[in-house]
Amino acid sequence: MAKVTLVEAVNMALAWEMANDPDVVLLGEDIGRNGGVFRATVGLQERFGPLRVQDSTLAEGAIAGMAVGMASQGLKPVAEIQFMGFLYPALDQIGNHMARMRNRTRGRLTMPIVMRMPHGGGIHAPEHHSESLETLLCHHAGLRVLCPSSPARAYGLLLAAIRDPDPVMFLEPTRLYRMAKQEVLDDGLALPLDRAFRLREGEDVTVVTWGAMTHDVMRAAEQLSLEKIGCDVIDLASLSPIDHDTVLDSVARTGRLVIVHEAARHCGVGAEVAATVAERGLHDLLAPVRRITGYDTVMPYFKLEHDYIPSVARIVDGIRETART
Amino acid sequence: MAKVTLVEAVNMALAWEMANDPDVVLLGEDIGRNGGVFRATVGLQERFGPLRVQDSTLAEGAIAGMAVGMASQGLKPVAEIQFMGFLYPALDQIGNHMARMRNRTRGRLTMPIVMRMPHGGGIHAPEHHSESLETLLCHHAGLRVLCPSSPARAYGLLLAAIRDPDPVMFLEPTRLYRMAKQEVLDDGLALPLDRAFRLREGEDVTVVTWGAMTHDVMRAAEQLSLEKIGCDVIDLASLSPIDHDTVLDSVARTGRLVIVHEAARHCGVGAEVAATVAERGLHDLLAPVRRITGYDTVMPYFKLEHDYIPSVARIVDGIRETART
Amino acid sequence: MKNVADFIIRFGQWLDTEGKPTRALPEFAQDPGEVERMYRMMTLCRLFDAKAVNLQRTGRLGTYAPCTGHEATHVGVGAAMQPEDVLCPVYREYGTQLWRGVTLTEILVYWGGDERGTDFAGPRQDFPWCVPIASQTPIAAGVAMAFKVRGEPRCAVAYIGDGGTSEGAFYEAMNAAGAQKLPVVFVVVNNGWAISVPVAAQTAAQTLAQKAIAAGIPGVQVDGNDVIGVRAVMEEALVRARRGGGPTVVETLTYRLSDHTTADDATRYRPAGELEAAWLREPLVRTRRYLESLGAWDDAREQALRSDCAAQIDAAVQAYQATPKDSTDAMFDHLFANPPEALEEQKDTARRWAAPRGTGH
Amino acid sequence: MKNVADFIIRFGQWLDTEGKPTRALPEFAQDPGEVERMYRMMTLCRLFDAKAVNLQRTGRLGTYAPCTGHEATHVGVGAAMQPEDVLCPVYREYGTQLWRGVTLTEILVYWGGDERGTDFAGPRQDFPWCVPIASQTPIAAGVAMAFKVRGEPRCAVAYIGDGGTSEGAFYEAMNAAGAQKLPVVFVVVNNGWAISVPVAAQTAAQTLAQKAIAAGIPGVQVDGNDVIGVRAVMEEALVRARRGGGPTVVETLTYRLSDHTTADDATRYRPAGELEAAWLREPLVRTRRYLESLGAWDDAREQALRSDCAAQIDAAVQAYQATPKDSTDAMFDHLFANPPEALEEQKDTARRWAAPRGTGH
Ligand SMILES: Cc1ncc(C[n+]2csc(CCOP(=O)(O)OP(=O)(O)O)c2C)c(N)n1
Ligand SMILES: Cc1ncc(C[n+]2csc(CCOP(=O)(O)OP(=O)(O)O)c2C)c(N)n1
Ligand SMILES: [Mg+2]
Ligand SMILES: [Mg+2]
Repeated sequence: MAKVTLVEAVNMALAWEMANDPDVVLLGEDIGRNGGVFRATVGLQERFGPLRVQDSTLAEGAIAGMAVGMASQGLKPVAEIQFMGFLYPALDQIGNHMARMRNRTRGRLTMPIVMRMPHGGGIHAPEHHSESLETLLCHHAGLRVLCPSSPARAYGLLLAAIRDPDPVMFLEPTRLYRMAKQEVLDDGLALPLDRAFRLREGEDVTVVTWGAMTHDVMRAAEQLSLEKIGCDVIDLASLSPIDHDTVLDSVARTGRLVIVHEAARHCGVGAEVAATVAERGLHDLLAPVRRITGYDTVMPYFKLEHDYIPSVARIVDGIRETART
Repeated sequence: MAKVTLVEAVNMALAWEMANDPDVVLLGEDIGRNGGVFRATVGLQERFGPLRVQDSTLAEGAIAGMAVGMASQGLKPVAEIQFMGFLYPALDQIGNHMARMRNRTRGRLTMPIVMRMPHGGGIHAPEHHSESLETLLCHHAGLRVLCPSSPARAYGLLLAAIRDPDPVMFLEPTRLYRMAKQEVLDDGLALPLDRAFRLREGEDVTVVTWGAMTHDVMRAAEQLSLEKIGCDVIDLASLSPIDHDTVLDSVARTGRLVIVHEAARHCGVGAEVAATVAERGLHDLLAPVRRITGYDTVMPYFKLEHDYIPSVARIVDGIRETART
Repeated sequence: MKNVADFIIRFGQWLDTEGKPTRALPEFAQDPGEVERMYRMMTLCRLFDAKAVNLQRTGRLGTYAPCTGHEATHVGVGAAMQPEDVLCPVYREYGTQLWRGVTLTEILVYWGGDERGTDFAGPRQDFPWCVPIASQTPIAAGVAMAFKVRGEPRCAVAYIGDGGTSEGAFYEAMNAAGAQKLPVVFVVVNNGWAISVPVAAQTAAQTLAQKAIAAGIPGVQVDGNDVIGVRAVMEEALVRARRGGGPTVVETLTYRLSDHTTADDATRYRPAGELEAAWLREPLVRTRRYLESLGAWDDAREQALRSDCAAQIDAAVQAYQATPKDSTDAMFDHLFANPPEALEEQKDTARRWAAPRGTGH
Repeated sequence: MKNVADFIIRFGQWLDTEGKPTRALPEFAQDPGEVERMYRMMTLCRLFDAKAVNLQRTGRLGTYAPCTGHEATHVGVGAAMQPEDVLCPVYREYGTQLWRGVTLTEILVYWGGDERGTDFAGPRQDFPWCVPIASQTPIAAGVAMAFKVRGEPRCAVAYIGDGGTSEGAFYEAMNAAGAQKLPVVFVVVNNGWAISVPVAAQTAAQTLAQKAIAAGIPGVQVDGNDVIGVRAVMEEALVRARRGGGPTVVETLTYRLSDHTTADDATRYRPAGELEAAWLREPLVRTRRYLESLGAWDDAREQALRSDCAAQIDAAVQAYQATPKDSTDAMFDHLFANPPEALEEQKDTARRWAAPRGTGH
């Protein structure tokens, strides 16, 4: 069993599925010869040829639109958007067609598409390269939105995403691409969709997070355990739909909820988690809900990005405050 | 004082501001000779000429991008997007430039822009003509998002939006365009930004809503008053930022919160309202928060649209349930 | 300075406004039966259009986009396509759709506000009407890419209007299709107007066919009221595409003889006389004249055709009006193959609060 | 079929790779002082580029987009513009920016990850670097529209790369500018590559200048390594635009002699020999040769210029490195003229949890 990084796990999953399903076709900017700007598709064009690993023209709208057309013919396009800040030109196709085609044709034309894209900041990248725009996708009914936080989850969820007969937005945390290696069995086994992962058990506070923040939350939980504050850490992983039951179960035990995400606070996905607990788990709450998030300002260019992204210290403090309320 | 519809109030506000500020320039599809598909700009090209009321090419991306360029030169563009479902091609300019330019140039280039667009369904329109996508805009720091629910508020808020030195997204509920007339004084007086409006006082349940749903909520409140259930109805009007204090004040009195909106539930703006109350007003809550919203499905084509849009009956029932919990 | 590239845009017409051939006609046009088939379909479109507008005016249909004036373009394109090709229409190309097997009833069900109208019994892989302007064009390129990946000799055909050519999506589609040599034809229906905006305000380009030059692909103009010409030009483009020769832009010059939709009032913006002048070039008369010149048409057949069309249309209207409103569940049932659990609860809520049946329009 | 429109794309070169005039030179090129000014700026760009790449490699700068190879294009464009024109750059056109008054320090501060680098002391109305490809082009059209509305004889100039021409935004901008006859020039810098994608994979168009034809506006190609040619062609386009003649597309043929950015490794994808061949056409040598032929340049002046540039660059690097990290407040203070109240609370939180100063890169 190989120890791999998250980006290598993505590559493994793509290779597995391409080898086993001739309908899987990759498209995107610089994904062929260059193997993608993060190297997620490295080696795949050599192995599967330029028709199955296509260097697209520089046009995200065309990439998404062509994915719609290809999917309608039964192919399973896996498209890469180079950075999430460049998702905008693809949103018309995603919102107006991909998310709706099955519904509006009453099941006649279906959209087995995966849109992969890097998510979040913290890698000292240029402007517009560090965005967390999951809300924009999550608000669209008809899409699934995933965000893995480890190589193994990236592998298993990407397989699940490609195999799912409906469109899945697959957000890959840039900060984790090469952060840590993990043993991942290349066995072609998918993880279940629509499920959160409980990463750590604790009795005092439920902490819900996803993506790169998962690692900061786990470090915070580690520190807090020294103070005898037990964190029940949930990696949401599926941002649409959300596995609310797992969150509610946990809150029923802990009575306290902290949500941590990198995206801006206003209308962030954290609001949906908080709102659902206020509806369905209110009487379990012993303390106010707390969101620890990016601010309602523009993700700063990299000199200030760590002033924006919630730090471990800020998370520790927030959880501690909630635990003590 | 004239009795006018909401769309006439929009026209009045545009005319007032154009007459008083030569920097105000309108642009959009079919807004000139045709006066806009909803007649919001009728008569304005005749009065102010084709350079100040510009029929744009059919390209929302260019409309938004040109607004950015014009604003950087000190003009005050007021752009119309013909229906909210056609906003997508403009989102790159809105998200990546309009919302950020002041910040990323440290105040050097500013964006005094208004983007007007019809919002919501209920008028038996074709597909993609009935969308409620306010979340997509609200999640972007750097924008203000307004949604008036009466002719007078449309007039006063549109003036405020045009005069504001930063970009404002102005959502006009299609269902209200011609629904009811109201006396509106054409006095050039703007309403304050960032403020909610309390439309009805009541002791039992706080009901937060905006746009066209405001009228259904008011009818529901009327019905419930016969059952001696008092609704404190708040028209949010400003969806970003949200006037949370007004909501929290009300919840502090009623102990109960119902949120009603037409947009899909998942990551709708209602989640932000609920989340904030779960954070800052939790101990005031005597009953679980309730959201009565559009479903997490695609806004149906018009035969089923009233199965989707919350009905007065559904709102009455929801509020009653919350009042009795 | 050195010339490094030059380009010519050509215009073709086969039948003039009187139905007289202006050049040698292609083989299919010499077969009266084939021309008759096209004429019959054009007539059906014209009569159906009037009925649909009437249904809307009398509150029995939603906003409707008429096709009157476009019949030669729509039928010519339909007749040139093969059944296994895939159509990506905009919203008014009924002639092509009917030719390919979409039914009048489906069209009415759709504009009656019901997604079931898009579940075509006939051309199962054709796309439904596409309201977000130009977005059908990259989709067509994608369909063509699937054909290329699978090595199938099929084509995608995307429609777009003159106004639609201003959207970047159209250009992206042409450019990607050119770069990847995809089997797709873009049919630009230049009917003079995009709602209230005339072509001259939409672009400085003197033809819309020349938009193709930006993508390095062939572009050609044809008289869009000449069904023979449209079919001839389309057949050539489709044959080339099927043989791996890549995409083409075909601009058909026609005129919107109606309002934009039933929600529009073209008298607000169209210059006096333009509509009347356009009626003199409309497509049905010249096709009929040509058929007559072949000795294949007369008043009696015209009468018979009209009553035949009327019967078809009446039957479709009846089937449409007999279609019960869809169930509330429908908006949930077709969203996902494997719906997330949470949607079940919302479906229950929706059932409980469904608007009383019998309402809706 | 009838020809209804024809188009020619022309290519111009004034100085060949040896610095020999290939045609009569414009007036400005006969003034050695003027040519020297351009050559000095090109040299500054070249030397600055090396320094910036070095700063990045040694961890003192963020990802940087080099300009080596593009100096003639960038300086030629800058020299053709008037100060009151407005530039909408992409991310590597330092030559134009420096000519217009942006400072080396501002460039470094920007790529050092700090928005303050965009608050140009010099050209106050120029746009900052634009990362979302092609999105600067509709903005430039909007700037030009403002000039038109106000009747000012000014121009907007937008850059775009060969890859960028595939984005619909570029086409929308050209088309809108053409339809509305706006004073804007689109400079397409064809440097052969868009990261790893060569032009031939980006479009089937044989030139990028012909993209203009789709918008009905003039398009012209020029040797982008010939600073005289670039300036001459740009001056013509700008004069026409200022006189109300509308937009132009100018394609400059050059080559990216560097990696795409410091985060890229071009050896992965560029065919062997291409880079070496391109170095034989690079822009500095020919300009120097031409200056020498005018008797206006020699090794001593070259040495003096180089040490002068080095001094400027060193001073800029020092100023950059002496720039303290911005305050945490900055991300709140510039978002709105009238910030919503709620933001104050977040600002306090941000202050409390700011990363320790001295970190950040
Ligand atoms: C993206 C988008 N923007 C705006 C509209 C509104 N709209 C509907 S049809 C139309 C004009 C289309 O004109 P054209 O492309 O010439 O087609 P025609 O109606 O003449 O067939 C407009 C602006 C839309 N449907 N989609
Ligand atoms: C909308 C968008 N998509 C993708 C990218 C990522 N990206 C940055 S530069 C680049 C290639 C640009 O090539 P070209 O336009 O030729 O400009 P050059 O870098 O050669 O100057 C790409 C794909 C981006 N910045 N913006
Ligand atoms: Mg048209
Ligand atoms: Mg390039």
